[in-house]
Amino acid sequence: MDIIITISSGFFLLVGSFLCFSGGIGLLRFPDFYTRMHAAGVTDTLGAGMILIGLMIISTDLLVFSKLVLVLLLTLLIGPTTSHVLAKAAYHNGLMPKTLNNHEKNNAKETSSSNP
Amino acid sequence: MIAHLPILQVIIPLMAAPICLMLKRTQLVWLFSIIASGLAFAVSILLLQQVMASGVISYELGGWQAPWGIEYRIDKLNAFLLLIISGISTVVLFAAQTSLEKEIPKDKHIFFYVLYLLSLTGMLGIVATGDAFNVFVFLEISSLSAYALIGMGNKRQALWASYQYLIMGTIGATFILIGIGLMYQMTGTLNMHDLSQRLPEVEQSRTVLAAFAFVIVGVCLKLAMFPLHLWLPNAYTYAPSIVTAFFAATATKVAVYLLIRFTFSVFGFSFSFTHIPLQTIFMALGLVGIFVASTSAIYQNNVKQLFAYSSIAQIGYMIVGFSLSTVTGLTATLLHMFNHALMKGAIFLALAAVIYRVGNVELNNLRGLGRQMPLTMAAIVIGGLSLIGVPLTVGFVSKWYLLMALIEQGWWPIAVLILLGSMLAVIYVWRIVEVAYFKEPLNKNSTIKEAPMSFLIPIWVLVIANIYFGIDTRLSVGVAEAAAQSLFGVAL
Amino acid sequence: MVIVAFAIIRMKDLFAVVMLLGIYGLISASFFIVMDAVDVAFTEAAVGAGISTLLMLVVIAMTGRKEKANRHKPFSALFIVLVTGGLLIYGTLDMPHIGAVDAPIHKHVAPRYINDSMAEIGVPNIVTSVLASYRAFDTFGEVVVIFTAGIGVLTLLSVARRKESEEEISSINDSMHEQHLVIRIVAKMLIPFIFLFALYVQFHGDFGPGGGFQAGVIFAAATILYAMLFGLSTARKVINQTFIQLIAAIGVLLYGSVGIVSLMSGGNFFDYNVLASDPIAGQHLGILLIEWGVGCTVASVMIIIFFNFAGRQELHQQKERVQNQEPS
Amino acid sequence: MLFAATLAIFITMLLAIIRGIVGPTLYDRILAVNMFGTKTVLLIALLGFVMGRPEFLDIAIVYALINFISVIGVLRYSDTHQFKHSPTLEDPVEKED
Amino acid sequence: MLMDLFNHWVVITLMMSGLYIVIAQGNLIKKIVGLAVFQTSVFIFYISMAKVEGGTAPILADGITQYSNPLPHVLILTAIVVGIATTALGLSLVVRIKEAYGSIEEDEIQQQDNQALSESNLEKEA
Repeated sequence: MDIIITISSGFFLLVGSFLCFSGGIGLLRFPDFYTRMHAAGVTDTLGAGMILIGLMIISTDLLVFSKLVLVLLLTLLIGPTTSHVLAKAAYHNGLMPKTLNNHEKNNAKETSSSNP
Repeated sequence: MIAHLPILQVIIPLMAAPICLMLKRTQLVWLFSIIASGLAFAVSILLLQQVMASGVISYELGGWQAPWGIEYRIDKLNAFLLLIISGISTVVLFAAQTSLEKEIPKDKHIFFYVLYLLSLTGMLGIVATGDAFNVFVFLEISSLSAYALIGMGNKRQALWASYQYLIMGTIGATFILIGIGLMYQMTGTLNMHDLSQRLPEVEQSRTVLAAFAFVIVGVCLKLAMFPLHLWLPNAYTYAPSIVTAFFAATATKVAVYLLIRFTFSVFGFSFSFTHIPLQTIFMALGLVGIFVASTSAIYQNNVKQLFAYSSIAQIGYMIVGFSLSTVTGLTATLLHMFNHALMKGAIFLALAAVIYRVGNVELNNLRGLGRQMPLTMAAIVIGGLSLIGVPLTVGFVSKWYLLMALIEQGWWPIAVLILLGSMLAVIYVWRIVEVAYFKEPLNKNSTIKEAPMSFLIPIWVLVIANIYFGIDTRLSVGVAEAAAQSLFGVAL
Repeated sequence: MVIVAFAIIRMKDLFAVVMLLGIYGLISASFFIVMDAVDVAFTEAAVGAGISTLLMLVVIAMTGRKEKANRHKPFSALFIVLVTGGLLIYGTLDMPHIGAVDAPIHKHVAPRYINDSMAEIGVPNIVTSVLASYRAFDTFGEVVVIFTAGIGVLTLLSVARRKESEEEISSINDSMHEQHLVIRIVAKMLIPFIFLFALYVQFHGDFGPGGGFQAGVIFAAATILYAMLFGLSTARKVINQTFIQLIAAIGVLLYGSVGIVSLMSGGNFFDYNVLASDPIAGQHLGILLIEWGVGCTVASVMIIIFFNFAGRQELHQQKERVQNQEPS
Repeated sequence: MLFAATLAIFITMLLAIIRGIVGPTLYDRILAVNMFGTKTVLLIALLGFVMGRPEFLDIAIVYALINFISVIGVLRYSDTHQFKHSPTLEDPVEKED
Repeated sequence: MLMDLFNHWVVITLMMSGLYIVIAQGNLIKKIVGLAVFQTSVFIFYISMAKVEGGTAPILADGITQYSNPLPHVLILTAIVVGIATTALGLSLVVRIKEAYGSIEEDEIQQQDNQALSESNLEKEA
């Protein structure tokens, strides 16, 4: 019986940590603020959720289990809200997302500066 | 109740502070804080008698034995200090009510008294406690309330001076914290008496040396000794004059007490004076401090700044007495603590009266005040004379003991330097006398009346004490002598 | 950790410095956890990462973000720093190694706390038992330090508020509402939970990490969240200034009176054994009352500090708004 | 297994710090702090299990709350007028790279 | 051997960087941040002193014999509160200085002070 528990918790932990890790890398590599927002926001909530579920499976007594449920609920509630507020404040203060036409304008600028 | 005196000493002003916050009218708050400070003064007198009679009193807080719980250890040295601090604070509080009307906005008076009582508690706590970490905690209480009090000054430089004092004071306190941490690491205990027994075993290790260095530097920062004194002149000049009177007479003395307590009681006399050439360093710094501070005092226009620099010079005298590391040397330092508190208290209170009447203390505004405010200016002159060390005043007694200690050691060139230092003091006192008495007031019809009675009583109490203890030195010299012997005889 | 510290030195933009200070506080708190200091991690997280970053932010909102060019005096500073650093490293050469079981501090005073604190005080969390009973006077000094800081901030920053009229408050409230719609709903859900959690931490101090300080700070954090989202004036209506000062004073008095009661009934100043019939119950009662006193003072002082800072910040905003209208 | 997870979380925190220091605009830094906060919550939960002392979860809860409040605080006080023009100030930087 | 003392040297580098910020940087808020860094590093020094190899957190639980030393934890709880009190007071002073002087750069404030002083001397001679 406990083999299944360890395997399943191991599985959840692995997937969770992989998600967090990918979120971290995404945070660094993405060019624009909003794409980084996306990377961080998604992996935060999902990765954390997976790891916490993994921990819940191997937790021994009820008190620890209930605390873990509490932390899970909290992260699920807080994660998206903070990302929402962050994005709204950024947009509200005029941080324009780097949309496709920006790219064309830049490429147009580069090409025009390069060929004459 | 007699058994609980040591703790009552600190608890009375401490509990009075939050109660003051609850009372609404400033009149009531002022009376309440005078009663609290007076009670603390009475307790310190009783304590002194008990200590002189029955030697060291030890009081375990919470009923736990010494190294485990916190212990209050009152011996002759800190009973003497407790007396000075609570005495000065009670006298200064008398003049607080009238002096505040001109300097602090009405709605802040209650906060002033609460902070005043808290800084009094902090100082009494530092002096009374026998536990190293407790010293740090009460040091923070007294310095935090000091920053806030100085910040209440009405001129904008007060804020800047208080900020500088905060930065330097916190660095000093953190140095002391590092020193205590290192000491704790090597001995495993925080109680000073226990430390003094366990330190000799680990004395050779470099950590104890580093701990000693950190504690000494931290205390010297608080002490405003010569190289580290930059915060003191501004802080004392721009603070409300009542705060300057209280701190000039007590704050630096508490730091000198800490210096003596750590070098003699905790680290032991042999360690602190033989291992490191502490003697020569302190002697040199003390002397240089005297001369630099006195010369810069001469060029000051603001009289409060002038006496702030002279305080640094007086601390230089204490350091010289301390660095002699002989019984008479230490007695001279303890004596000078007592006398300096009286002198500076009287002078700064008189300046508070002048500020109350004239508005500021620029030198040329004091023209002809000798005639308009005879009693206050007389107090300043007598205080100045005792600063110089004229016979029949308190200053003479401490200078005399210092010179005796120096000649006893045979270092008569330093004795000559000390006399030269007092000559400098003559110059800056003469500057004030000349302006006040021999110059005509600027506008003929200036109607500056004499300071109100609430100023004159405390000023003249201090001035009479100045003269009385100059003549009948039984109390001051007796206690100082006994304290010095107890420090040299047995380590605590 | 060191990277963050050096980054703070190099960083010019004050806002980034505060952010890095937040991260620095979080790292040091997690370091405390690795080093088994559970209570300390709790307080450092709540205070170091939470409140001090918030206060710095409010101050930066008032004083502007950019830092002027560096001063020409780095060399003398470098010299002082190197000297003290050298002295410290010189000092560490004889130190017992990290985690060495035979270090002097584990032999002299501490074993008594570990071995017979259960017998004498009956509280599982040794840190709380040492904090509240063996060295109760230290904590009393600490409560007074917090009280002094609160009064100090009050004297420096308290501004005489003119009575805002009713509809002005509601107008601010509406403008706040449509601006932060989502957050206010989430906050409405969260704030009662945070208050409950603060009380849990307050009374849980004996068994697990927690106690008066942490509970006070969490309680204040919840009120600050409320004040930020629902506007300072509404928050002031909920908790007015004089009431909060009263609670701060009562907290200190409660703490002191526990000592005085034990004084009256024969024991030394903070001797709880005398409080109740048998010593253990007396200790429990004493520790509970003391934690309660600490919690009240810390919570009310933190609220005072934040309200004064935010009040001063609003004063600035009104002044700027007035300035903007005049010239334009 | 737990150890691998703690290692992964630790690396993500390092990445977040790098973004925090480098991050051109103000909001990148807030994002880095937010991500760093949530990751520390996880780290503590994992450490609690690695070290076998489940009391750590109280601290994890406090962490989550404090992180939430500080991010709200940052945003609440970052829309005052000084910051209004500064993100756009930094914006041209954004467009060039 | 080196590894054990490594922890102390990390703490010392942090202390020195905090001290450097306080002394070298001109901005008043930067000084307070430096002070906070300096104090936090002292706390880390105390806690790393208290750790016992294989010891767990000082909460009595059955079956565990080896605990790390609780005393430095108590000292640090006091020191953290003292640190936050000093920071709060320092920040309130910075706000007041900003209003009084209009700037929070150390050399500008010094300049304004010296100016005020020289003006008062000038009008004294006049």
